[in-house]
Amino acid sequence: MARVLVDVMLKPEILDPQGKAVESALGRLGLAGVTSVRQGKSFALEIDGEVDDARLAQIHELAGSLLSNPVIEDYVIREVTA
Amino acid sequence: MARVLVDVMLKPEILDPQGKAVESALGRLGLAGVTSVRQGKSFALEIDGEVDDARLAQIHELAGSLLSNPVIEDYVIREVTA
Amino acid sequence: MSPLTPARKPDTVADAIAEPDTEQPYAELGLKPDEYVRIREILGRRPTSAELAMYSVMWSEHCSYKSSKVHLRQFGDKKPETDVLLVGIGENAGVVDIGAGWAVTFKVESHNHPSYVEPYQGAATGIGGIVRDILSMGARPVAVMDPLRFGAADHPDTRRVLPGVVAGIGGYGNCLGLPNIGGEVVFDASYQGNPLVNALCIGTMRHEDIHLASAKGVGNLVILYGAKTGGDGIGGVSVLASETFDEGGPTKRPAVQVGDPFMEKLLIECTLEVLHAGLVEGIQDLGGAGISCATSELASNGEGGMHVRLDAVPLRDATLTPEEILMSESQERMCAVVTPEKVEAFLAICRKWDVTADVIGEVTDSGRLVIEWHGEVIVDVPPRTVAHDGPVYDRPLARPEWQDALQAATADTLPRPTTAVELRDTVLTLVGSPNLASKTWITSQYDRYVLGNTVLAQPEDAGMVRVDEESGLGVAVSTDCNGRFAKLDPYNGAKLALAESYRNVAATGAAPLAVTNCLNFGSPEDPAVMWQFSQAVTGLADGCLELGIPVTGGNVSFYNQTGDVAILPTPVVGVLGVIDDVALRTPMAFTTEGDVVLVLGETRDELSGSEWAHVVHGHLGGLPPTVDLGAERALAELLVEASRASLVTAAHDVSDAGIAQALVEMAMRADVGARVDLPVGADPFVFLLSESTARAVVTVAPARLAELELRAAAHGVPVTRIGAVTAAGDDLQVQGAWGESLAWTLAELHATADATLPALFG
Amino acid sequence: MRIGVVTFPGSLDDRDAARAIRIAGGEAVELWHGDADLHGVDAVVLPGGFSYGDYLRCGAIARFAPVMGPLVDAATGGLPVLGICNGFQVLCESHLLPGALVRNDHLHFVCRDQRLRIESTGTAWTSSYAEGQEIVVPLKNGEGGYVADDATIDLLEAEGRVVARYLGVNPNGSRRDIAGITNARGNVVGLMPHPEHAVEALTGPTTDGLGFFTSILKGLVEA
Ligand SMILES: Nc1ncnc2c1ncn2[C@@H]1O[C@H](COP(=O)(O)OP(=O)(O)O)[C@@H](O)[C@H]1O
Ligand SMILES: [Mg+2]
Repeated sequence: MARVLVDVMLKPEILDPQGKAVESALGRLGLAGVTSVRQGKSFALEIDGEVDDARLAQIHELAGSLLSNPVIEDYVIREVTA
Repeated sequence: MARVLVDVMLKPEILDPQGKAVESALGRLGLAGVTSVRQGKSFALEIDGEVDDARLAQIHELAGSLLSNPVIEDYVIREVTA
Repeated sequence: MSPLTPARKPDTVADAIAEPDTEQPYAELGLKPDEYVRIREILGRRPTSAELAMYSVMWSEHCSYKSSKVHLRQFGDKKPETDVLLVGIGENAGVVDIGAGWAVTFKVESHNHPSYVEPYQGAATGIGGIVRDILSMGARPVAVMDPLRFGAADHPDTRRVLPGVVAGIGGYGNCLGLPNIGGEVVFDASYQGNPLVNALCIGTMRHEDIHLASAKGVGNLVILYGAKTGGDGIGGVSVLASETFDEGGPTKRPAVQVGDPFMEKLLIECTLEVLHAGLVEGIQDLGGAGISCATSELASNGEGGMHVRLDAVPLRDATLTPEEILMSESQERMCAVVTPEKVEAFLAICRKWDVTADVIGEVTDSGRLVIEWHGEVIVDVPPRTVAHDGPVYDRPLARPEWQDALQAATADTLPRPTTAVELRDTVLTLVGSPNLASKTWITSQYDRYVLGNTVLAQPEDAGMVRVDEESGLGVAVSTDCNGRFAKLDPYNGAKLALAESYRNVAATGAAPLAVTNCLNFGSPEDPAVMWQFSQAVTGLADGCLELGIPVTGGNVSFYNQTGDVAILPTPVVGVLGVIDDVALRTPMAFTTEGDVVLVLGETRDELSGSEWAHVVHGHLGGLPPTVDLGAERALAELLVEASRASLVTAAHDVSDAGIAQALVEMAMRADVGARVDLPVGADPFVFLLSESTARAVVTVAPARLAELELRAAAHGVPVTRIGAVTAAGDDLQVQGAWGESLAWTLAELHATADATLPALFG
Repeated sequence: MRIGVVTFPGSLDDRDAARAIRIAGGEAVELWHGDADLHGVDAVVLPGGFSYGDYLRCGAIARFAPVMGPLVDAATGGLPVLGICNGFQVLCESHLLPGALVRNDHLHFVCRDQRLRIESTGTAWTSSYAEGQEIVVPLKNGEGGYVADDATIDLLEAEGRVVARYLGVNPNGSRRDIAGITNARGNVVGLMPHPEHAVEALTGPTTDGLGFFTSILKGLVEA
């Protein structure tokens, strides 16, 4: 029983309207000094059995195709816990 | 110049259609043994100056009201780096 | 990143003079050697890297129309006598007078290649771009439409592209608050590596609110407002739309442009407020070629000069080079020319809407567009040479050698159904085929109600919106093109697209008034494609002259091909019609039991290029149906007259899959059946499935039948009584097919028509 | 009778709500999100749209707009408030109504003519309907799935605070087909479908939506 956390973030050069909206809202609500907010997605996968290298390679493959859109997003596999 | 990471997840009892969709897609694409997928949001805040306790309290306040809706979501402040 | 030197120190005009022999990456920027030489001639020196950036995007096919200009001239040369045109070709969009002091502007543009690279954002920013074009005329955008073409419905990549494109159009348009009132969805293998995403927007305004893109008044200030400029889409549209994709997909992948529909909504409200407050001398949207396009077009359309401080442009990414800032296609930006004393009021309104706005320059009469970067001059050019005097190519054209063989291989020899049972199954097969099946899976993702003026929307023949809530004055728009017809005969194919669009508008009761178009073709460097293009433009120009409706604007999209295989030539034609009172519109549904069902127009044995040949036999050959614009005009006049007199209870144009499909759609619309008796002597198959033009099916109350027949006779429109509307829930019956009768239950028609798209994409 | 319609940045159906109020015989008053003043209106409509782009969560940012301060106080004090679609989401985010609205279960935006049953005529906005009356009005949303914990929903049902329910298809996965709810007092109503788009035969599928606006006007006259 393993747990895999994948974070997906817009590439730095890509406009992030959501982050922008949150940024100005935080400002209006009195949080001073916020210079940038980027909003991303996270996926928590529960997987039966253990995640060996083959499995991990497969997950990387899918994180780079299904979970993220390589044209505008980057992903990182933040955590793999047995 | 500090960096704060906030993760927002749907409460476990709330249905997550996006997670469900990803779960079945992963299955179709041949990733075996996935028992559950939950999709969440993450916010990366860049803040001028340092995040002292007062600042952090303020961020907690906003994470629990603006960044997440306590009726359906939980949040964690995953990381604060100077 | 762009191949431009991201040097800290910019390449100034002084440098260009001092170091004349510096190697320049003009080829990487898509400029041909002779084009580079011409730039050097114009300037009398080598261009700076910033100047090179501007010329390269503005002289790209997409922005300069270098391959199409010589042909597009015909739209002007053959313009019919008309007094409805308030603003013609050459501005961001044409403007048409619809009476009572109201004006309408409409235009269709392509976003084909970006939508293949990133379907959601490509399609979304396509909507955003055309909406800004309409806004920049001073109009309030009131509706959008989306003519779409994809590869084979069951191809895996169509499953990637279509849902993304639809979600993008909906995601942007819905958030903007513009009703989607129609469009097209066509599947054909030729679009596999090159889907077509065209977007049309309609805007309305009072005559006095019309604005133009010109920088008038020396000393007036140039204000850039809207989104900050980022590194996204550098050379995006212009470069991407100006090259062919290879088998492997796009060769260049410029950073994709991401749309921010919320910002665009603020931009709309903010822009209309500054315009109505009388604060604006000239206005221009930023689309392809970004600041390069806006500054050079504004300058050359005005006093002829402009001085810009590029470092005053608010940036999202501080590391951008001046070249990148000039080329960036960041979305949701506009440029306005404002007299100095009104600047504060202008900025105040921008603050109210939370829209960033900065003065970036001023209008001069120097005849030069001068751009500074932190005090150093990096651009000093005659603006016309950038905006309007780009290269013009009269490219070689040649009728493809396969054209004769294609036209010789008619559909006449294809086996046809010969029994009632076969005919029944054939019709059902067509009803469920992707091109004819219900598009609800797509259109239910679009808001058609917002703004509260939508009178007709998909699946009606044309979208119709109310313009004046007091008088009920409204407009209807339809877009059409049968690419298979255009392949068989590009000249008549373009006329057929015009005829169908014209007929669809008239069917709703609106009088056709003006035309826009989006000409989607393969590579202009292929003489066969160039021949198709010139034929289509000539056909469309001739057709518009015959019908007496002017072309008001449009867009050309070339390089729509994979490797050296071009798409079907696809001249999408949009026709706009006006109706004095939308309450008199004619919907398409059967409604009233006992109403007489009539066919207007003449049915001939015309099945080459038909939906039947395509779906049942996978066949494309022969000549398309004959075009008779005189008959189209007579039919349209009759349909408009009938709506004015509330004479018909329903009308539906006959096109793909003929009368059979028309009857099926009229029955399914409100779930009311009909009983049809095939005319004696008519071949059942030909009568039901021929695609002869200039036809419509209408229903009329028995009491008014004679009146309709009289008016039809007056217009010389043949009328055939074929049956009567039956009760809600009844079958659609056809009697007299080789002595037998056939019927389809509404349930089975729905089951067949409604299942196809969800099964493929749901 | 003066009924305010709030415009947030990104509000889209505000003009349509105002039109519906006028057709019902009331006077529509424009209220601006940045103006913390209700200008003495007798009732308020929070219209549909994508306030602040509906980025983050629908209604999450609008909830903090200056106008919401006085509005929340007034609503708590009994001022009739109708939140339509995005307005419903704002009311939930402001905790004037329980529960929340989440992404449609099928993950698509959906625009359709929706059959509804009016479950409660005891509110300020539904009094001119008949108990159990079936109506058809447009529905258009991407995040219209109503969710709340069982206890909350049971309470809503028990107290007759479910105002409208979807009939036929459940278009977004709302729990127990809930299309609209009200607060304990019955003055605040949240509704996912759009009655303001069913007030003219020419532009709507029906005129069934008019009842929401005639209800409030009738109520105000009698009050
Ligand atoms: N196929 C066409 N038919 C008529 N006018 C066209 C066509 N293609 C382009 N035009 C006109 O040429 C001008 C420039 O086109 P375009 O670059 O698409 O405008 P914009 O830069 O505003 O998008 C516009 O007035 C447009 O209407
Ligand atoms: Mg333009």
